[in-house]
Amino acid sequence: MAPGEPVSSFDPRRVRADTPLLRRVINERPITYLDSAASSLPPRAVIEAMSRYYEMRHANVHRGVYQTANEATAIYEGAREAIARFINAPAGANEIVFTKNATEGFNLLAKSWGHKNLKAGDVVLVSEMEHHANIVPWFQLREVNGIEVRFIPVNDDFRLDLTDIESLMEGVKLVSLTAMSNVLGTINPIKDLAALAHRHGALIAVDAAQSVAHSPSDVTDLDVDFFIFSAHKMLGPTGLGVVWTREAILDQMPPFLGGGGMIADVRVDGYTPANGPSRFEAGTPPIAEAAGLGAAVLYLEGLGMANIVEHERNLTSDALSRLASEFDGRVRVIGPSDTHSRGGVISLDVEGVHPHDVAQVLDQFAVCVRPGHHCAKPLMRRFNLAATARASFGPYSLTRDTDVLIEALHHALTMFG
Amino acid sequence: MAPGEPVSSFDPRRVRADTPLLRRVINERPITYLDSAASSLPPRAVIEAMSRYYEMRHANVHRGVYQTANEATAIYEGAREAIARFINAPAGANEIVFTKNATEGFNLLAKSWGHKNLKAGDVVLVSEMEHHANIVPWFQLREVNGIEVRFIPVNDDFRLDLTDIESLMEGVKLVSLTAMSNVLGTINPIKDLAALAHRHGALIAVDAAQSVAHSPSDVTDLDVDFFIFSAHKMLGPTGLGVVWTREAILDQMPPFLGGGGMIADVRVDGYTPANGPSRFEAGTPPIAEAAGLGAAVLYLEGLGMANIVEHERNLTSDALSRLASEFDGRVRVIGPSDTHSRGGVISLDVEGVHPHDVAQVLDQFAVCVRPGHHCAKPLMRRFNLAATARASFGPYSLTRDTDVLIEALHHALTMFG
Amino acid sequence: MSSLEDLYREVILDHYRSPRNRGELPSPPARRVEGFNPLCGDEIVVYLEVRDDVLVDIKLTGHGCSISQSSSSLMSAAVKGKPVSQVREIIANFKQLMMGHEATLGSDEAPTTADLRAMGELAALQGVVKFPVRIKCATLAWNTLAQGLDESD
Amino acid sequence: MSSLEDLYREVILDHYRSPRNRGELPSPPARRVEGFNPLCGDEIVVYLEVRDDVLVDIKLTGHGCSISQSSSSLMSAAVKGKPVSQVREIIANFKQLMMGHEATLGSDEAPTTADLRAMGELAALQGVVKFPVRIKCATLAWNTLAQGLDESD
Ligand SMILES: Cc1ncc(COP(=O)(O)O)c(C=O)c1O
Ligand SMILES: Cc1ncc(COP(=O)(O)O)c(C=O)c1O
Repeated sequence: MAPGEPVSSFDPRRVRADTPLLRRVINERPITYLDSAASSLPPRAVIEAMSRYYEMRHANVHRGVYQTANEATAIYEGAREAIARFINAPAGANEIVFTKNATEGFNLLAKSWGHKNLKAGDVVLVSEMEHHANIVPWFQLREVNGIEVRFIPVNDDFRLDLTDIESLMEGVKLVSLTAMSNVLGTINPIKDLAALAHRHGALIAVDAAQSVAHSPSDVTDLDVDFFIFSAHKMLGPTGLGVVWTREAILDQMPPFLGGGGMIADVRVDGYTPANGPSRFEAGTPPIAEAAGLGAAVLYLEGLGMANIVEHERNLTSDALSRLASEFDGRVRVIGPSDTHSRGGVISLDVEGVHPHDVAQVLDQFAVCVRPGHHCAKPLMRRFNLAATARASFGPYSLTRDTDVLIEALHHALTMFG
Repeated sequence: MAPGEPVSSFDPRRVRADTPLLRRVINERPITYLDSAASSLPPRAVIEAMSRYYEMRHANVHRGVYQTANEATAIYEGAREAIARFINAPAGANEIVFTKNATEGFNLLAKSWGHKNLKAGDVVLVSEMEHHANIVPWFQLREVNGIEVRFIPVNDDFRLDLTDIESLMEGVKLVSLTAMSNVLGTINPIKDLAALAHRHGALIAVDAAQSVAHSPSDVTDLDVDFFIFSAHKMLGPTGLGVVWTREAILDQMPPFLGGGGMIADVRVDGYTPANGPSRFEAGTPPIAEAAGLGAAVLYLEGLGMANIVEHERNLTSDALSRLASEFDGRVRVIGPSDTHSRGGVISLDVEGVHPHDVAQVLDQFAVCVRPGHHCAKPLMRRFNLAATARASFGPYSLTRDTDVLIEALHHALTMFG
Repeated sequence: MSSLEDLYREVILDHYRSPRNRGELPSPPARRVEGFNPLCGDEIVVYLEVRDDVLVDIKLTGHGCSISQSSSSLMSAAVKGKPVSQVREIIANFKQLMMGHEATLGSDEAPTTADLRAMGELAALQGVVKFPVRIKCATLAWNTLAQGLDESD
Repeated sequence: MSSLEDLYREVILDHYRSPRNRGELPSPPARRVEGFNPLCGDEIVVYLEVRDDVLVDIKLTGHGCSISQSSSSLMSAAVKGKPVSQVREIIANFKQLMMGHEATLGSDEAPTTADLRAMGELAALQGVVKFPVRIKCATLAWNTLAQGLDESD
């Protein structure tokens, strides 16, 4: 079964049965998990891959000669290969660097590639809908290098305002954009923007943290230059992130963190860094986490990314239309109101009820939504909001989850009305 | 039961029974795991704490209002408290920063504290027996700041040569030393060196990666300033490291990695970092790993660190005397030959047999030892070695492990003799 | 749903819907102090006017959840016109109340019924201690006020 | 213990104990190329002298495990005095042999018995493919030699 191809057997109820946490009962109700945008729920296969690793094969990787050390190394490097396949990396596993999360990935991008290649006045073009992970590292680089960080505005229809994009591209060396907003659900036209960036002689980095588990990822087809995401948002474990970049770029990037594993040689008077992804993987890496990620990739491939897209689009479409019709305009969706180029992340502004209180009331119904600025304060300011209450879907979500969400929202409105 | 106090019930066979990996059979022999210095084997309690976390409580931490998010946050912050207790941090959990491993910890130290507080000509004093994790970050800082990295020499008896320490201290702003060498097993007199450093107006950082699971850690009593280690060497999981430092120092350290979770505010024109440990924990942290580390601390406290010290000292003493008597000098220990101030890390130089081949032959006996430079190339150069074959003990080790090691070493000598 | 009603008592919802002492004071003479909860984005501005060691006036602006808003409103009603020393006492008592969760786990500092009665309407916030993440919401205004008083010393 | 003896065949131990073509060549005229395995610290220096497209002489120094040492010794014996084109062929064949592990998993490039016979003593290194971490040891000298030939082009 090729990754990304629909299989008729996709059944969210089976995914649900595979996911131990969904059996949790809270306040005498079964859990309604609507916070996959913050972190997804791993299936049993992922949890067991890690337990089995610790029970049977745990050892430090590299340099080991004995059996379990070889097995641990094979698991770790196997995860690299699985990820390379999953995102269709043109030169395979040699282009995959493991970090601790997507955020470290953006720091690696800014502090290694950016520090070397950008100088005062060079522009990094981000957007108003970026997560702090794709903003703060650039601000930090600005303090050091004097680069300019420029923001693509977001329209009132919650999409990038690309009217002036040609003039915004002036002086841009890197475009760094989210593939899908973790607040609005908006999916950005990355392929077009990659072509645009390249036409202007710039590179493009993609924040795939939100998109990677909810649509097929093909870095070759998108023709992008960096692709960064976290394992814990794709049914995998915490403690592991991924940076993909072209081999030719990776080879030219200076080291970032220093220590064991990233060197070719160390003398008392200096050191020589290693080649390949290891140069960026100082210290004992997240080995068990790689075992988990490898299993998560297999699981997602088994479901079929195209099936997931279709399933989540149906859920989103149903939820958006019911949210629009049920509440007489008292519940506003902060994001595109149709399912064209948008994913299953639904931010809500509930009239007269603060998002914190929305989430609190929903918790009594065992509904898990996240209140807050979602690490996107510039976007919040853009829409004059302090926070939203965000519901988001995963492959295990069902229309029933939306039912409970709506029931609980009614209760919140009554309570504070 | 107070941490560090011996309990009469300590029984390595029980620890063994608690450790699933030790049931592994390789080449028709039960595994003889002698590589705890590279990574320790987690007991079932640690593995299950993580599985249970994923099955019952997984959610992203902070900002969540719903039940499982609260539970996940409590687990994560609970691990911080457990560690603070375990190392006796004077101001508690507020002094504990979680990183991805000890190596990231040293990078945080060099790139945040060091970058701010050290200038050209200032000296960081390390030793010839340091792990690359405590060398390369200083070399990297030297490239940026022009600091001097000075090495305390190592004597022929495998201990720090402190004869000229007073003159070595000239210009030193930070002493950064390993508590226990991961090659020699040598335990350094940290408490004395802390007093010395402070007398010279310098701070002292301790690489506790090797010592933390093999002796009681008391940062208050040692009177040190930084204490850095990894969870995976103390029966905990991969993907998690710890930096302790005094609250007053932490408060003055500038941010390191930028992103979500480490900010107080982000505007399109700049950002304000958060206070406390969060300032250094950008992005989704290693939550499940913290659950594992919390369980590891409980487990170690249950065994009693003083019991572990005694047990491993007995094993080491027995192994050293048998290695000395059995091989007619053909097996040389690269490290102190008595158990005074040395731990259970035993590096071997086997006459006529390259460490790689030693490890390979030993693997046939299911004996796990590590060949290589152990990320301590300056030390290897000092003793004119390319590599050693290193055996190391854990709380689950038994004299039987030494029996098999010796049997296998005889085989290697015969084979290559 | 009993615990939810524990949190959102009528008094709290009332102060949320109709906050007391909302607005600004000219500063100077009033002092202006900002409080901020980075985790949820709640912001509060406290204006306080102290004359002859008496908190003669207090006003509040800002935005936040029902707990932070009602807590600040309840606070303003409780402290307005009181001598500063007594305001400090009320702040201390309130903080004690918010620590109830830990206090009841084995210390003798749990608030007694008499204590609670002395707090008047403020006691309505007692339910917050069962929701540890919300304690920061409830204490935001109080910490900001305390900071304002300290700055004036 | 059969697989251990698979790895450490007599030929290998013999070349390890008595390495052929050990030493240095004056350079120039010889070319001097260094090889390095950062993972285990093995180092090798290959001296090669090419005249009229023939590898007229080769010498080796360095240190490493029995596999890397015997492989370099076996290599030197196999290539010395051969035309460069043939040396390249031997290198390619050897690399093929080292990929045997993957090759036998479903491709048709596994070495045949005829291939192996053609390799002579070198075939003794075939056991290495069952120990994937040691493949780098076996190929170190070969990669260094290939690099030396390339640099001369
Ligand atoms: C003494 C010492 N310091 C630092 C480290 C680095 O630890 P990690 O690889 O977990 O970052 C190690 C372990 O390899 C070590 O033995
Ligand atoms: C769009 C986006 N980018 C980046 C991140 C950061 O991911 P992590 O916290 O795993 O580093 C997130 C998740 O919070 C996100 O939603």
